[in-house]
Parts: sequence; structure tokens; C-alpha cells
Amino acid sequence: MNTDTKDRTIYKPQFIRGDALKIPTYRVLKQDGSLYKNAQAPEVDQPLALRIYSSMVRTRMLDERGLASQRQGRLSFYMQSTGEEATTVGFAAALDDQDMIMTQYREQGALVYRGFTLDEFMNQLFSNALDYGKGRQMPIHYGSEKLHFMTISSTLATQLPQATGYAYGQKLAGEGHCTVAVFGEGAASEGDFHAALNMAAVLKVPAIFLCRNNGYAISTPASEQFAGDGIAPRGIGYGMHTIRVDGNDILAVLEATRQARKIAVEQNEPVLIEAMSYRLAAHSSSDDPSGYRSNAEEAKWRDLDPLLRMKNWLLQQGWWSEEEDKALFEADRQAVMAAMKKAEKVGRPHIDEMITDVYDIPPAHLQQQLQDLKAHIRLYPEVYPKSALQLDAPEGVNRG
Amino acid sequence: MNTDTKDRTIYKPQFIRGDALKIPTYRVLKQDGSLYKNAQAPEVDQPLALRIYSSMVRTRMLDERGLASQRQGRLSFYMQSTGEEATTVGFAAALDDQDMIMTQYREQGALVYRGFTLDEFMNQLFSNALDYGKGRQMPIHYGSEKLHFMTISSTLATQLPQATGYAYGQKLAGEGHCTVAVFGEGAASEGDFHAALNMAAVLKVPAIFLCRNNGYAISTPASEQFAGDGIAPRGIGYGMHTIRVDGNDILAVLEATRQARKIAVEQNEPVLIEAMSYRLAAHSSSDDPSGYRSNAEEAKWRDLDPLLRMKNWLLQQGWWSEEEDKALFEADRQAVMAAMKKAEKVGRPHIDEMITDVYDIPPAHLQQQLQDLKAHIRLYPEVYPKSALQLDAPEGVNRG
Amino acid sequence: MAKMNLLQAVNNALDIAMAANERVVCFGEDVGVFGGVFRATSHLQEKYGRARCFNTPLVEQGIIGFANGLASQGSVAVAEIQFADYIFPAFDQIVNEAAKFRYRSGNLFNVGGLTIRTPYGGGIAGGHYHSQSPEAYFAHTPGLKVVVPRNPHQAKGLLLASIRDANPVIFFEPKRIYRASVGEVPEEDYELPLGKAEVVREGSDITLLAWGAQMEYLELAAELADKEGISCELIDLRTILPWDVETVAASVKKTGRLLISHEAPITGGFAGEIATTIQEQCFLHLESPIARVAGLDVPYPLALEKEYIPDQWKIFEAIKSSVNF
Amino acid sequence: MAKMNLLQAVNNALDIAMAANERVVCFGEDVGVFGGVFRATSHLQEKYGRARCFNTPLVEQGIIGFANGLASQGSVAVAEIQFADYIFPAFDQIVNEAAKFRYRSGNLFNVGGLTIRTPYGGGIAGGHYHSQSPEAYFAHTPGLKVVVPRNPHQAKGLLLASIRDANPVIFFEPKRIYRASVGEVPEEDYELPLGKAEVVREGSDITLLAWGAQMEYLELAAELADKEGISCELIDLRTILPWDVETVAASVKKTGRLLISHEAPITGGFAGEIATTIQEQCFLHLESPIARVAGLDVPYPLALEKEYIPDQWKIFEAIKSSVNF
Ligand SMILES: Cc1ncc(C[n+]2csc(CCOP(=O)(O)OP(=O)(O)O)c2C)c(N)n1
Ligand SMILES: Cc1ncc(C[n+]2csc(CCOP(=O)(O)OP(=O)(O)O)c2C)c(N)n1
Ligand SMILES: [Mg+2]
Ligand SMILES: [Mg+2]
Repeated sequence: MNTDTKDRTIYKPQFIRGDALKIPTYRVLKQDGSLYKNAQAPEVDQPLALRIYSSMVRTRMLDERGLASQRQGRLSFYMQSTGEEATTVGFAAALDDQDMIMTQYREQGALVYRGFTLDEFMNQLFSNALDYGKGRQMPIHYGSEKLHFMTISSTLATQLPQATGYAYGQKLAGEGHCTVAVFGEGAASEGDFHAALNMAAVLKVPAIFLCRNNGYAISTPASEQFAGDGIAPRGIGYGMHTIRVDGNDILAVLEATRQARKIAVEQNEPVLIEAMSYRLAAHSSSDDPSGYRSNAEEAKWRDLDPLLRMKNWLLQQGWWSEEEDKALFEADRQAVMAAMKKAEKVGRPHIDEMITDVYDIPPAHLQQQLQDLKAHIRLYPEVYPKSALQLDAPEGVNRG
Repeated sequence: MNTDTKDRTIYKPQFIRGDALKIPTYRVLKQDGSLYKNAQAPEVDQPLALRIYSSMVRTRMLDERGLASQRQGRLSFYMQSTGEEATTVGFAAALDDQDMIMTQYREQGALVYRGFTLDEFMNQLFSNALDYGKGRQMPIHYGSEKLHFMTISSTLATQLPQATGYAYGQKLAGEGHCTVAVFGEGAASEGDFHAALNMAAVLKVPAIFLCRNNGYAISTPASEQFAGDGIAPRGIGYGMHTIRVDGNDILAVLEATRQARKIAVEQNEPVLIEAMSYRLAAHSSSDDPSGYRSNAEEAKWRDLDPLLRMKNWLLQQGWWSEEEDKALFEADRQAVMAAMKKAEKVGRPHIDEMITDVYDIPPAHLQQQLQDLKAHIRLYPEVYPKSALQLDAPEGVNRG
Repeated sequence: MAKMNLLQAVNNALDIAMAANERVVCFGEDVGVFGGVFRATSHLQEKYGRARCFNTPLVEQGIIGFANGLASQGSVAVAEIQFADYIFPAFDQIVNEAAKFRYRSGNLFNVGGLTIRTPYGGGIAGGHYHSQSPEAYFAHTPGLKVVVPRNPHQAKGLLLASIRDANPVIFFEPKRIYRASVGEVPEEDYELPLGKAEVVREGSDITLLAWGAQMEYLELAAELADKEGISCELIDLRTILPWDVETVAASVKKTGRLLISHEAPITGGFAGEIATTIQEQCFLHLESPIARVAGLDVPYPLALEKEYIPDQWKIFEAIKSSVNF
Repeated sequence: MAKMNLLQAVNNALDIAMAANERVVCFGEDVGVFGGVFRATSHLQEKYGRARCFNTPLVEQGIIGFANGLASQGSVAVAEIQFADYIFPAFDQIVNEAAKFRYRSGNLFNVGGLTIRTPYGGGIAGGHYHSQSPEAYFAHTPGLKVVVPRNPHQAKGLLLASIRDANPVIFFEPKRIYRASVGEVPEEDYELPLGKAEVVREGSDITLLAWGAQMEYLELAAELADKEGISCELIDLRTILPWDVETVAASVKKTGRLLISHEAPITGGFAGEIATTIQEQCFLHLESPIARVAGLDVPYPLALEKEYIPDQWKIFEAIKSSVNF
């Protein structure tokens, strides 16, 4: 047993209270862009700082336009990450571009940072023939093999034990890469969370588990999700290196993740990071938060906007100006809208894609089912007009 | 968010190490029967002490004979609890007899303490017509409604979220009862463990989660089960009152559970107890531990025998003598063997019990299936001789 | 009588069940203040308090484990799984625990008070994980009852019966028609029988069988067939497990033909069970092979959803094939 | 050739797979030093090191989640679930994740390297939780392959094929005959095809179809029938998903009769799928209803196990009923 209890004996039955272990929060940057007195900025040069900031801005614009076009009925669904951009861009900026990222669904910031193009985003959102996922999943289920970004799955927390396994494979491969799994504080209630972190600690894998504690899981506040001091203390329970950071503080997220990566890759030890933030927008385009939280609460967090915080820092560094800022926002807004228009015009996935990728090669029964379906579509072209048109066309050009 | 991070800020990225939280072990009784210098014995009078001790002895004898008759081919399967009797009897002795107990499978001590008779044990072990479980589950899957002992299920950890739910019902009922769920350190790796403890803490239920950390899950040592400081620190993570006790120390287990019960019932707050012990026997009658652990290790723990420890204390109290002890062991051994012989002679469950209790009332298709089966048995009485004999007999008298 | 949509009928049934029996407790993800993501539990927390209607942490295996324990204690546990696609983490607690609780204890303990409500099915642009119809997984599990209503009136009566049934019930709610299906619903407390199919339209040439949202396509197909002079008998199975062999067999003996439709992938779907039983019981009456119109054997797709759905046109074609066999 | 029992054949296949490809990794509860509770992974840790053969913590959902991730990374993950009865906590990782991994990503990612080995079935006094045959649950899940061998020779060849197949495979091992089934097994590396049934005995009056341990009862029943002058054709389905419709249909067209047997509860079992497909494809050839001999619709019982099992006598009676229909 690795619990050597010899020299830690008590003779009175003292219960340790649930709040015995309070985990502090690591912060660097104040909202006004200055550093905390005792804090030190991580090494960030101007190009990196601007890559990070422009990724945050682009993410914001993507989300703004994404929701707007859902409201216009152009998109069936959208999920914004507003307020959490420092976390989702910041962690990505701390990684090697070859490290695997496995996310939940609200981490478009990481994809932007890695260089997923607006066209790539839009093809997925519009489920068109160029979507790498072949239009099979709902909007926001991005994935990119070349960017080492695992295709998103809607089922919460399933990516966590998968990250443990992926990282184990990376350890076997010995090429110095790690896996970062990102998840919400709600998803951390799932059994898969427990499985993932415990296995990662026991099997000593180079994985970083990054919890976005944004206060809500749809309508459920964190206070009805757990009773302890957030998610971080669980890491200690698993015998795992753990840190809590201010998730709206780009410099803190960046530095914590850099150091976490060092531990993961050099020591083959997993790390848990809990990033404290707030989901400023609705859960998704299907949600209306006014039923479960107050405007005042939202306003409080709006004042802690991570973009503003970073901008203030950039301004203080002399690396950025208000004019450049305005121009960037506007340019991105335009670029997003242009990409949308383009993606909307791309046709949808070919009917033949109905049965590909279920297996490596479609077995006989699936081929038969497709053939029957096509025969049926020929009978009723007016009912299935889009696929009727495809019947005699060659298969679409939709591989990425 | 119930994570108020205001006044706990750090400005350097300090990771908290997995071993930051070391939980001490509560002990009262030394192996020689004397108390630790600073320890205090809980209130235990002679009748209670003897009820506890005789339950431990009976459990030991049950296990000795249970395994022996498995070896003789009389029983198909058996599981011993040798070495863990102080934990399994001790916790039960701290409860109100109406409190619900939900166990894993190695807690026969609690059932003995509650007064499950040898006949009741044997009827289950021999799957006879008097088994409350109607011979449907493997040996050791006991249950007793009147003793508030939930029928055991082989699927590990499933009883844990069930205990949370049961305790929630007790809280609604408001009669001052609690639920105790017992499980191994191996089972604590299951997703259901996480679900159970987190929900219990959030929903504030009167439940005690008692982990028997006995060093092994079949062949898997605790060191390959978790990397942290055992199971206890997880309780802190859930914001739950937590204590670790020496599981071979009857007085420590008793007192810790008593106080845990007080917290649970008076404050409607769950408690986690980790009892440190050792599985002295094989995992089950199907297992041979020589393939995965040393005799020396076993010997070390044999020296910490909880029965001996309690006996030494009783002797020092002047409540017990070596003669009485010998006589008790011998009487119990005889009683167990007599009960076995008796149970062996009881017929097996009636064929009609094949389809009862799947639903409250057997639906038409099950009635049909039973009828078809009986018609078949009539055709081949020599293939199914035991049930052939029952076909025209009335249904057995096997309800408890 | 009042006009209600299916969601309102569900909400009304829960309200009545909670008012009638204070041991009824409703819970699940976002079920409390918010009233559930579809609002099926709206206002229940307000009316009956937080102790009886509440949010749980986000953990399906925990929700059902908790529900099993609560039901075994004697409470009436009504657990919501937010989407049927997310019921699988709870599969062990349902299949190994709830379904076997009474049998394994020789009836010392039971979880008869358990009802699991969950929205199922496609047609809402939900992709793989907001569209599945997993009823067949549960129908292979003795000890469970599986119920699916087709409209508001059925939903209320069947849900009240499910909550009060002495066995664990999985109650699948057809979310595609949550709001679209509107009808007259008695305001009072009533129950519809579990385990009984309903002949919703008599006919002579072929029996059409389905459940839940799929009944709508069946009815549309029957109308198409009507125009071609084919008379269809329509049956709503309502309870998938245990299912009403008698009603279906009687109909097939009359019509000589059977078509079964479900949205789930065809292979291993529950139509296979029905067809096999019916070919056994009605072998000499069958004038054509029993037909299935079901989902393709692929994960539920998004962009090609319309093509995937076993709609009225596919059913109509299968009807003609069967009749012309 | 060497004489091996089924366990040794499995162990031998794993050994060959690990020797041939260093990316093959075996893991699960107690599979390390101990070699698994049935010893199927004996000596593999010794030979290939702890990194490639190891114990996991006790968490089935974690084992399969981990395996999915490992396979998606490009390793060949061979995960053991100690008993098929304990596969249900991993149901979500199998049904929602492994099965849909390739499809949902448009083939950017896949877990084709995943094989799940698990001992299944009754007849060993295992009661509810050491006896189940859950193959039908998985057979309703597009994206998975489901394989069951009947003897050592088949076990080795099918397991090697499963490990190397580019799709996730669940490999059910018939534990009742782990040691009882002994036969000649080629020592070299070989594969048997997935998705192909095998006609193990030709006959003319009726087709008998099963898989795994149930094949033994089928053979015994065929011998009983032989004595009564009934000629049985025996087919081992071997792969449950995707299954070999062609071979079965060809046989039924020849014999005119079909009997399917499995140990799992009859309702919702995979026999229903087979029977429904075959009645459709062979309608005009069928001389009697397709018969099923399967487990009762109850949790697997202990004391009444003998009565529960679909043994040769039950099969023999069903053969006679079919032939005399
Ligand atoms: C297994 C599973 N259960 C339920 C859901 C439905 N659901 C989608 S998002 C969500 C809340 C997640 O909250 P959190 O993890 O905190 O992430 P956040 O939305 O705050 O970023 C729920 C319940 C799901 N997708 N998967
Ligand atoms: C869900 C599940 N997985 C696997 C098993 C097989 N199994 C039975 S006991 C056991 C080990 C349990 O170890 P632990 O919880 O430490 O209890 P102990 O035997 O030490 O008392 C295992 C793996 C099971 N019964 N249930
Ligand atoms: Mg959240
Ligand atoms: Mg143990």
C-alpha cells in the first residue's frame, strides 16, 4: 500500500472538514492591464502577444456573428465562448503545436490560435460538403487532424479518459508530446472525469486536464454541482499536480499551462488546472439565462472581460493602439461574414456519405441500404430535392 | 460560484503536489490490547463489547468453514473477510439497528452483528428454497429486509449512488436514520463512486461512505489503483467530512463511525471514512494470492489480527478469559457446521420461482415461457430431475 | 378537457402525480428552477419545493443510481435524462441494477417506484447525439418496462400509469413532436394501461405498427395508401416491453400482412423481435414477408437527416411492395 | 499444430499479435502480473514489459475510454473487460464513442485499433453477474464489429483478425468452454475472416444457427436429430455484426427451415434480427416458422441454471416441432 500511515497517527477522532483544503488562485494581470505587485509576466514577445490577442478577438467576432446568424435562421445552432477567451486561447498558446487538444465544445479559441481558418469554421457550421466532418454533426463540432485537434463529441466528459489513453500512446511513442483535455466544471461531475484523472495519475501520462470553471452548466450553478472548493482539490486527491488560475487572466493561464506542460512532458505526470471564469453568454443559442441568473451577476463579470484586460496590457506595453484595435475588430467581423457567405453557397455532403466511415469499408448491408435509399429518392425527387440532384453527380470534394 | 477566491491569491505559479494533503490515521488500541498513550476508549460496556467480539469470532468461523466447504465441493463459491472483522463489525456496532447498510460483499461481519442467523447465512450459501434471494445469486449475496441490510449485488460500486438516493429518502422521511455504504479501495475507482460522493455532498444526505482499504483488488495492489494518499483525500475534494481510521482497531472504527453517524443524522451531511486494513485471505475461493504477493507481507499483517487485538483488550478489561475464548471459537465452529448440514438438506427453489419477481406480477410472455419449460421438463425428467420432482408439488416455502 | 401540447401533457402528469402523492420526487439535470431544458418540469419546484424537485449534478450514472436507491427506500423516483442519447452512462445502473433489483433479492427489495423520463428521436437537426432512439437496448432487458406515447393524451395517461406502476419504467418522450403534437387532454387524473397496444385505425389489407413520433408517418402513409385503395390497420404499440403480442397477432391474422416502422437503425431494432414473434404465431396467415421501415445502420446524421428518416414515402412504398408481393 | 484449450489459444493469439507489432498494448483489471482472472494474458507482461501489458484501476468506463484514446492515437489497444456482465459501465464509451468515432469525424480520426475482449455466457454457476451474453446490445450499434468464437482454432484466428481489423471489435470469449474446449491449433500466425459465417456441417432438412459456446448444444442436438432421421445443416455465425446474411439465406433456401439458438434472453436477442431478415429473404422457401431456442426473459438464475440453459434437448424438441410443422 502506498499509504504509509506510520508517523501520522491521531488519537482523537478528528474529522477533516470539506473546506480544509483551500486552493489559492494564481493571478498576474489586473483588469487595468497592470501587473499585481508581486507578479511577474511570463516571457511573451510582441508577435506572440499579438497572435494571442488577435485570436481572442477573432474568437469574439466568430461568436458574435455565429449567434447573429443563428438568430437570422442561417445556422441551426451556435455556442459562444464569450468571457472565456483568455482560457481557451491562452492554454493553446502555451503548447507545442503538435500536442493533442481534446475539448468539450466551447474552446474555439484554441482552434483559432492553432490556425483553423474561417473557411474551415464555416464549412463545419454550415454542414456543407467541405466540412471535414461531412455534415454529420451539429454546428461547433469541429475537428482537425492536421492541427492535432480532436473532433468534438457532444457526450460530456468522454474525451477525458480518451485523453489519458492518447497521452499514454504519446508516452509510448516517446516524442515529447502531451495531450490537453478541456472540460467544464459541470462535466467534471461525470464518472468519466474520475476514471480519467485517476488513471492518468496511476499510469503516469503526459496529460493536462484543464477545467473551465465558468460557474454554470446550462442553468445549474456551480453551487448545485459540487460542495467542495471547486474542482482543483480533486487533483490533490488523485495525487496529481494541481493549480488554480484566474481564467480571465491571459498571462496567468499562459504561464500555468507552460509549466504544466513542462511537468507533463518532462516527468510524465499529469496536471490539473482549474481556470476560474464565467460563461458570459447563454449556454447555447437554444438557451435563455434570464430564467436562472441575474443581470447584476452578469454585469459584474462583464467588467472582468478578458479581452479588455489583455488589450489594456498591450496598450501599456506600447504594443497596440486603440486604432489598431478598432480596425482589427472590424476587419475580423467582415472576414467572418465573408466566410459565412462563401460557405453557405457550398453544396451539402453527397448522399453517398451517408454510409461511408461507419466502418473503414462499407459492408454489404450498408451498400444495400444506400442503394435502396437512392432508388427511393429517384421515385420521390421532389421530397428529397437536394440529394435527388446528387444521384448522378460524382461524389463531393469534401475531404480535409 | 461557491469558490470565493478573493483573498487567496498567489502571484507565482505554485503547483500543489499530489501529496500535499496527508491524512492521518485515528488509532486507539495497540495490538497488545492496551490503549495508545493519548487515546481514549469510546463508551463500551461489557455486553456491547462481548456482542462485538462474539460477532467477530462468528464471522471468522463462518469464513473458516465457508472456505473449507467450498474446498470440499459442498459450496460453489465463498469469500472470506479475514483480517477485516474489526471494520465490518465495528461500523455496524456504531449504528442504530434501523440504519440502512449497503455493502460490497466482504461485510458479513455487519450482518452477523445485526443478528442474521447461521441458518439464514447457510440458506443463502446453499441457494436452497429458504434463501431469501430464492437461490438466484451466487453464494455470499446476502440480504435482509428486516435487518435493513440491502441485498448484495456483484457489480462493484453500484450501491454507492444508491446509498446517496436511499439516504435522500431517509432525509425526506425525517425519522433520523442514515445509510452506510461500504466498498473496497478498488471499487472506489469506479465512476459510480465519484457520482455517489459528489451527489451526497451537494444534496446533503445522511450517508456514511466507508471504504475498506485492504491493499488489494483481486491481484491489483493499491499502488496500481491510485496514486494519491489513499481514498480519504477525495472526501475533502467533495467538501465532505472525512476521517481515516486503523481498520484493525475495533475501538477506533466504532468511535469514528459513531461520530460520523452523529454528523450524518444531525447535520444531514455525508461523511467518508477510510479504514486501513488488509485482505488476509485470498480474494475469493477462486483466487490464489501467491501469484501476486509475498508470504512475508501477509505475515506482517497476520500479526495485526483484529480479533486478537480485541481479545487482548477484553482480557485487560477483565471481561473475558482464554477459556471462554476457546469455548466460543469451538461452539461457533460447531454451530456453523450444524447449520450447514441443515441447510444442505433443504430442497432447492421451486421451478415456478424462475419467473417470479422479474416484475411484480409475471406478464403473459413469462407465464408462457414457464409453461413451455415445464412441458419440456415433463418430456425429459431425467435431464432435470430436481425440477421434474417439483412439477406437481406446491410452490416452496421460501419467503423471508 | 384542455388543449395541450405533448410537453404540457407531460408537465401536467408530473404535477398531478406530485400533488397526489407526496413521495413523488422529480430530479435531473436542470430540472429545478429552470424546469428542464425542454421545460417539462416547469413550475414543479415552485409548487412542491426544492426537496421534491431539484437539479442534480451532471452525471447520468449518478442520477439513475440515486434514483434506484431512492426508489428502493420507498419513494417514487421520477428521474429525467436530458436526452436519450445521454442515457448510456447510466446503462449499468439500469440494466444490471434497476432491472434485476427485485429478482436478485427475492422481492425483499425493489425499485418499482422508478420512472426514467427521457426525450428521444430525431427530426430536429440534432445530429448523432440529440436524435437517438435507444428503446431496443432496453427492450432486451427483462425487468424493465419501456413505454412511448404518440400524443398528449397518451403521454399524460401513460406517464401517470408509469409513475404508479410497481416496476421500473423507461418513458421515452418523442421530442420532435413535443410542441407540434397538440390535442384535447382531460384535466383530471387518469391512467392508460401499460402493456396494451392500441388499434388506432381499423383496416383490412395490411397492419402497420409503430410507436411514438413514428405514428405520425404511419398515419400519413396510410392516407397515401388509402388513395390507392389499400386499407391499412394502424396499431400504436405504446409499450415496447412487455409488448402486446395478442393485439398485434390478432390484427395480422386478419390482414395477412405486417409492416413495422421505427426510427432506430434497422439491425437489432425492436421490429426484429416483433416480426420474429409474429411470423411464428401467424405463419400460415402471412401473405407476404413482414416488412420493416427503419433508420439506416449508421449513426444519426445531420445534413442527410431527411434522407435518413423512415418517412411516410418510404412506408408507403413498403406498403405497396407488401401488398403486391 | 498444437493441442490448446480456448484460453491458451487466446493467450497465444495475444502473444503473436504483440510480437508482430510493437504498438499492440494489452490492459485491463488484473491482466498484468497476474495474467487476468482467467489467465488469458499470462506471461505477456513478463515478455513485453509493463508498458505494453498492465493492470488498470478498477473502472470499466475508464478502461474503454482510455482504449478509445489510445487507439485514436494510432496504438493497437486490446482491452479486457473481466466479465461481459461488467461491460455496461463502459456502454457509453462503446456505443456513443467507439462506434461513432470515425463517422463523426469524417474519418479524420478513428479507433479501428480497438479490440475489447471479454468472457461471456453461463453454465458456470455464476448467477446474474457472471453469466450474461450481451451481444445483442452491441449488435444494434452501427460502427462496431461483434465476434464470438466457438473453439480454440477459431478463437486464435478470429482474435488475430479482430486485433488487426481497422474497426473497433468486441470479441466475446465463451468462458464455459475456456478450458473444456480443446483442439488442434496451428502454431503460426493466421487469421480467419470477420463477417463470414461457417457451415460446420451440411444437412438438408433444417438449418441450425448459433455462435460461441452454444454451438456445442447445436451439435449435440443435431446428433439427436440424426438418430431420428432428421438431417441438420449447422452454421456458426462467428461474426454477429455485420453478419453473413448470404450464407445463412443460401442454407435456408436449401433446407426450408431455420432454428436459431442463443443463451441471452429471447426477447430482443439477436435471433430476432436474423429471423426477420431471413423470413424476408426466404419467404417463399420457408416450410415452417423460424424457431428460436434461447434463454428465458429473466435475469440469469443460479439454482435453476440447468433449466434456464437452451440445451440440446430444448433444441432437439424445437427441431422436431419445426420439421413436423
Ligand atoms: C453525457 C451528457 N449529458 C448531458 C449533456 C447535455 N449538456 C450539454 S452541455 C451541458 C452543461 C455542461 O456544463 P459545463 O461542463 O460546465 O460546460 P459549459 O457549458 O459551462 O462550458 C449539458 C448538461 C451532454 N451533452 N452530455
Ligand atoms: C463492475 C465490476 N467490475 C469488475 C468486477 C470483478 N471484481 C470483483 S471483486 C473485484 C476487486 C474489488 O476490490 P476491492 O474493491 O478493493 O474490494 P476487496 O475485494 O479488496 O474487498 C473485481 C475486479 C465486478 N464485480 N464488478
Ligand atoms: Mg460550466
Ligand atoms: Mg480491496
